[in-house]
Amino acid sequence: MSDNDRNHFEPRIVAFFCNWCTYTAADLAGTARMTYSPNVRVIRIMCSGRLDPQFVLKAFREGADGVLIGGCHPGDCHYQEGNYKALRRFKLLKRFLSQMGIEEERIRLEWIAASEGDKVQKVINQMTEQVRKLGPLNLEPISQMHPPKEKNVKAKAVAMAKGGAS
Amino acid sequence: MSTAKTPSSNGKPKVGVYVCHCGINIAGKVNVQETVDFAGTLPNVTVAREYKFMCSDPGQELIQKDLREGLVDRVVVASCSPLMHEPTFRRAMIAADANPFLFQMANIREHVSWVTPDKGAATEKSKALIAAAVARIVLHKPLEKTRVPVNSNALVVGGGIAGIHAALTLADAGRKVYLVEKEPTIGGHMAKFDKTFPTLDCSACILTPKMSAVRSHPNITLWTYSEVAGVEGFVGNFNVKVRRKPRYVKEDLCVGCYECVEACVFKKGVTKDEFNVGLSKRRPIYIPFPQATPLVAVIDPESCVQIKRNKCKKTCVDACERGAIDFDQKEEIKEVEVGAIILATGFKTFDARRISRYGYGKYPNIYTSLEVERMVNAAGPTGGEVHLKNGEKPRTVGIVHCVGSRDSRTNAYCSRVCCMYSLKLAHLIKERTGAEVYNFYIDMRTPGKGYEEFYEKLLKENVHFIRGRVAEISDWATIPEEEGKLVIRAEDTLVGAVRRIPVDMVVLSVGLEPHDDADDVRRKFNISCSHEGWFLERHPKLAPVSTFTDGVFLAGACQGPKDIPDSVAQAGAAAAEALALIDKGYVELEPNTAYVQEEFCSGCKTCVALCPYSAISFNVEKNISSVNGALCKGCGTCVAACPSGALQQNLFTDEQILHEIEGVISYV
Amino acid sequence: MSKPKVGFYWCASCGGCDEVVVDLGADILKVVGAVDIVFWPVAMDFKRSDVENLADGELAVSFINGAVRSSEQHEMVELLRRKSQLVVAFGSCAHTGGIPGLANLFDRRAMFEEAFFNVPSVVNEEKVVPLEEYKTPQGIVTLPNLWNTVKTLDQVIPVDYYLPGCPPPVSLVGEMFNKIVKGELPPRGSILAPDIALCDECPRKETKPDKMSQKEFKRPHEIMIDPEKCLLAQGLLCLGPITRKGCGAACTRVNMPCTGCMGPVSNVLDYGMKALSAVASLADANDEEEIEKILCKVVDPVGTFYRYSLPASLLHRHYQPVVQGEK
Amino acid sequence: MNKWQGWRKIRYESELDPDFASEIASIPGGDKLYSCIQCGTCSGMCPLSPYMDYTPRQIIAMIRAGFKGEVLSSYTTWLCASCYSCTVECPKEIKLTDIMYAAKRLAIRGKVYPKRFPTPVLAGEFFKAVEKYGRSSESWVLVNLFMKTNPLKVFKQMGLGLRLWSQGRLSPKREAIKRRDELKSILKVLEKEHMVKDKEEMITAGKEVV
Amino acid sequence: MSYIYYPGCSLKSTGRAYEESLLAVFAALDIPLKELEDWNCCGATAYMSISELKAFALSARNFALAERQNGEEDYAEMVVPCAACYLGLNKAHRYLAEYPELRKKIDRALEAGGLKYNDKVHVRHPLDILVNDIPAEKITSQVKKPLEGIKVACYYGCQLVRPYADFDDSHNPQTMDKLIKLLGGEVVDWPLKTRCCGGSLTGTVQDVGIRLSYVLLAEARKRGCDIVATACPLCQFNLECYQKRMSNLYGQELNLPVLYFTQLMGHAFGLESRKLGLNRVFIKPSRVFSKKEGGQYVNS
Repeated sequence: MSDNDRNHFEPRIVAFFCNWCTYTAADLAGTARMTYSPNVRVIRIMCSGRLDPQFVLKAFREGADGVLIGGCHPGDCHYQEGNYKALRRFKLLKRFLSQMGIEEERIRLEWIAASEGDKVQKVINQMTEQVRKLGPLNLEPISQMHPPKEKNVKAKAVAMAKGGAS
Repeated sequence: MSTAKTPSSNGKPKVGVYVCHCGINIAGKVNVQETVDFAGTLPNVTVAREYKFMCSDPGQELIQKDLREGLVDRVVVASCSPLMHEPTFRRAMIAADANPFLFQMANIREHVSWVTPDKGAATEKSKALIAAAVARIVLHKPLEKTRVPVNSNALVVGGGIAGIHAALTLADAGRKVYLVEKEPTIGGHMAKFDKTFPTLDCSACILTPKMSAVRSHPNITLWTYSEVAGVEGFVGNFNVKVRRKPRYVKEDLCVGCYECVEACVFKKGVTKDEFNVGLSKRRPIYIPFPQATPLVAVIDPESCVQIKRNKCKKTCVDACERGAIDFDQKEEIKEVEVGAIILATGFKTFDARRISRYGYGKYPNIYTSLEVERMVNAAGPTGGEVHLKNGEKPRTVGIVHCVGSRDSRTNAYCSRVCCMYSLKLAHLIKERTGAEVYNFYIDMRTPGKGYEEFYEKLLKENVHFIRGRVAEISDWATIPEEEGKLVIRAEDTLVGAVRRIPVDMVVLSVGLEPHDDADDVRRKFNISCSHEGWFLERHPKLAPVSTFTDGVFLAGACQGPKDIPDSVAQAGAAAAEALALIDKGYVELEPNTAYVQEEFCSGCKTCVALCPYSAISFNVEKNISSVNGALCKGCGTCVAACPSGALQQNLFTDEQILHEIEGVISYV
Repeated sequence: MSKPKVGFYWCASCGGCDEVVVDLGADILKVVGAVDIVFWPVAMDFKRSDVENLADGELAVSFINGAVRSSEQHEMVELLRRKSQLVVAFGSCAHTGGIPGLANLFDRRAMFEEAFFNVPSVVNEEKVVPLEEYKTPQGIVTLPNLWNTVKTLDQVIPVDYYLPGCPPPVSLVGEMFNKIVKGELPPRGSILAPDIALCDECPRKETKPDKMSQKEFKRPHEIMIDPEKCLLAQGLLCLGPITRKGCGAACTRVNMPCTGCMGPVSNVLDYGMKALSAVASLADANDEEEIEKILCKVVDPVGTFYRYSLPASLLHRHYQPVVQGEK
Repeated sequence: MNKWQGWRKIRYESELDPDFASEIASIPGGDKLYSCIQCGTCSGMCPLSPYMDYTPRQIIAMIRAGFKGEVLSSYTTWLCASCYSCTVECPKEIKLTDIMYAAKRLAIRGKVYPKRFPTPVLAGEFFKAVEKYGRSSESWVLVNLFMKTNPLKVFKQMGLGLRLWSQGRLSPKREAIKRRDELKSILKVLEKEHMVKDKEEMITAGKEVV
Repeated sequence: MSYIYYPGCSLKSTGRAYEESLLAVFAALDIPLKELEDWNCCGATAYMSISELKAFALSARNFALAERQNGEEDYAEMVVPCAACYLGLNKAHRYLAEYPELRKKIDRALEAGGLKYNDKVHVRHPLDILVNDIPAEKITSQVKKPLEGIKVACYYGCQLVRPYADFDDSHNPQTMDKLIKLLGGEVVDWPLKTRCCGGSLTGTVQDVGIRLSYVLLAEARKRGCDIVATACPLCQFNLECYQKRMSNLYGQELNLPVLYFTQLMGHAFGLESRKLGLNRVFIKPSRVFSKKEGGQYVNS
């Protein structure tokens, strides 16, 4: 999959789908055996409002060529307004990315209801083709990070212990 | 074959990966062996196995054995969607004395094998999803579900046959039921029918006893002429506001004696009678029909002179000896607590005006099936007589099937009941008038007990069946025999020729559609709709009466077109599901709630206003935010916003998701 | 016993970090009393050979400020790393790239063009640009190579401690010296500042309303700033909630919104993204157009959210696709 | 047609063309063809179906079953007046009119259309005129049509023609556009391309994909 | 707003009266029309039977020319009176937007001719414009001789409202009815508004084609119509020019004037009949007009 040759470029797209609408719609697409391109890998979150913009950059940094975010249609959020909050962050994120020179087709927010299996298929196919046209996202590697992992280990350990207890 | 390593004992996580074949559902596309071998190479994985059906008992035992023997302490199952089997495997974890949240699913069926044409690509994608699950599960922590008690009352919305049946079932089981109906009476569409197919038993005879049972049941609170105004809370603990529209007649005083109706200053009907679908007119004060439940008069504010212009002799008030009429009645909001909700809001019929080539609304003798239902009803506007606008009996009648159905421009689906009710109407019309009856159909659909036999009966009654969808209905006569008639043009597809059939009367068998306000209703109850606008069930086969919102169930045609037997069966099922929920006494909430890591919270308050459930409050003493776990529903919006990462969400911590991202990309 | 030897060095920076050492005031005497400063090009006349002549590890601590963006700086920090037991990334630039790091929005060619041709005050008719090597009759003159990308110190050499801030607050500097002298340093890799956001010590914290959401963001010149009230609640883009405390709320005390020089707290992976997420979350609108309207007041997202940390961000720099086969 | 003529009313699978349906379906939106439920709305709406040898519905069924010879040589397609009533009313949104065009074009390319039938001739004359001049001159198209199909008719139509001429509604003048070269170069690009693909083109197109 | 006028081949020959009356009426209403420079055939029915691709290319060239002529304006509003051209162009407009494969080919072809199409064209029928763009008062204010008492059969024909037009119902359209009512005429309920007149079959397969036209007229007669209003040059031609042949074939004297709706408008506006091409019709409407107007109308 690391073959980045222009002619045989297979884009890697990370998708964040909300549990109630888009993830369910993707399940429906499966149940209905709607085939689509295999380039998108879905990470389930409970609500598109959980999407932290850090995740998007993390995905790009790890080698994703595109990021797709799926949430419920406006007014349909299982958590009332989470999708609107996703939209707020997405709007600003998109502007930020274009300022950083990253093509706007590499990130996409779609409202897909639980019944719209066909839309999952359509959006994934479209996005795969769009990103394929753009070619791979070759970020400049961050040469070294020193010290690599030791940093703040202790603080994080504390944080995790706390979280588990609640 | 499986790769099992010796259990490590240095305190590092021991992850077991179990890949399911799901028969050939997965194995037909994904190279299971290759994914298992791959999983075995991932960090922290101590066991990687495969099995034909992981969700089966032996499959679960495979996991449980590894857990008990200490080979693994956390589990990844690569199989179907977590929405399908996550509860199954979590139960298996519990049975093996493991914490159910040290578990993660990789969805390689719905998201991979069923949607990926290429085998190689499917295998690679499966590996990526497994790698992601393994990467995140290392960070999973044991969690506990919280238990919340369930209110034992139930709410049923809609008083048609489905709602009535569900309410009675729950009430008979000893539960308190609130039945809310937006019309002035319960009964729904069924109350309008004359006979029911295929048995031809009288609709009123079987329905009215159930209606009065509702009225008299000590456990049922019936609110007609009312609508649900808002729903708050969650499974087991809903808080529902019901808006009771003023009927200007005191329900507890009125005995339904009709004196007020007779006394109304209008001696004749002035407004289209809703119950007779516009075939007759009613007065401003009225009782929908003699068996209306509750048998209480209602005043229509749109046509009552007193209410509209405040000047009327108010003869109705004088006529009512019990003093039940009250022009000062105001809208009332009732608030109730319930544990479960059943939606049985039904359907509306297709508006035949939308198909202009059928001439409904233009030519006088074209009726919809519901209008004919009223016409053939002995209690209806014509006393059961079928006649034309000029009072004559029709000698030829054409029944047009699939009006608005099976057409991608209107409703693409089959409305499921029209074939059968068309047969019923054909029979009744022939019985009442002796007319020649022509049925124009695309396909005859009679799958039901006694249905095909009914079709055969009609064939023997010499009703004509023409296989062809009607192209056009007009008064365009081309030969003398057609003069003054309605001409139906259709291809007789079995003959292969176009036919023109002159008739006196046309019945349009209109399809079923979701109510206009279905979208508002579903928003209120936070459930989904299918493309067509029907309420969406949780699973078409395995959870046909549940919705994606726990505690909200579906009954009858609001979920999709249904005939009476199916509606009643589904209503019973919904009532049983609601009872199962209520009788358990408590619900367990997913522990995916947000929590504050206090030492990192600077008290910036970014999160407080973001929570739609007011679960976050500001602790003035500590000067930091705190989350009320009982109110938190686990969306994680606050977590995404928290500027110092002090807020985290169980099962979806930043770390876990970041690891998942690494996993999904870095391996393979 | 001889006093431990320490060195100071500056890379791409403004000199403010060196200045802050002097700002210790009388306390500097204690420092000088406790250690031997053997290298400090800004303050005293040392030569590179002075460092080269030290034994490996002979320096107890090197305090390096500034981002790394040239071959010379690279050589120097590697040299200091070799000679030092501990390296402290001193100040925002060394820590997260700092203001010089904003150069990562451009590439080297664009910067040269700007600096040597386009700036209005420059008169350069012959289009002279500095070359790395130039032959003169006297011999070859060389200049260090300027990198296309600015890097943080830890992207170049291993770093033991970080002292954030632009410049680091005097109090934290003093505290650090104390800890070094007493040998009470926390685990390696630590950031030598409290791990909690600025709001915690901001004097305006009490004035925060419960609902922090905003219908409109404002820029400081657009309003009369209330000197008491939470700046964010006034609609100003104060990054206090995202930024590590330790400065004593120096800016917000004087009516200036925090711009984030102290960097993120340890739970945050990418400062700018977290800032972006928090700020966008405050936009009080659900309608797409209205959201746009509110957020358009964030005029320069990169400059706002990554003023001090672009090189440390996950994207690292403005995107320049690395084209395959074009070497 | 009353006399029994011994027609064989059976079709063997080997006589049929299984690819015919996909040829027709290669037009834009053509895949709707497969959704036909044989309801007959098209035939019922069609003002010309009484005159057709197969009703439009039957044509669809025959296309799907592979009755290529029968469809391409039938009069049905050439009787289609393109009134689009079938297309508008089809509940499955099948573009029947487009399918009729597709069949016509395949018939012309395969030279299996009813030769002396006037509609294909008219189409051909019209096509030639536009190809050459960019516009059609109704008088010339009609004259050529009658000359080619039934020269006697020219005289039959003469009276009408003269009346029209006297009212200025018909003129022997050739209508033409100014930039004929521009049009020619546009059309030339499409010379070898067709919207409905025949079997060989389908195979080559398939090869491109693989 | 100004409109670009696409006449099509018929409006320059058999349908000249349509063009004349259309221009006269639009001028009276002060709506500027500019003829599309160097327009070509739209690629209609007969052409499509041979090569659909080229037919689309023909339409596309017209679009590209319209855009060029329109200059910087947002959308070129292209007025197409001929029903066949209207359908052909509208179909091309729709298909070029919907089918990228097709679009690619057409773009390539246009490029060879040095042209480019940017989707900045709206295809409009005069009926659409008169009813939806022009306020009703503007039309009524022009009416000098209302069509009082004249029973009109509004004949839209098939291709005008099907299947790509969205300004009216495809089975029971209303725009022309509205217009005739504004002119004071009486609209007769007539179920054959959109039934095909036979199109070019009247010329090719005459026994079928002429019968199709005949049933329309026979029904109009039966319903007491005085006059048939059309919006298509071919319909007008078929319904009018073959009436004599119909009388011979079916033994019924029809003698029913068939006018373009624009001619009726022009007449009601009191425009000179020569300007409306009323001199070019076989069956003179003067009988109908003069009857209703007490003989005031002077036949030209």
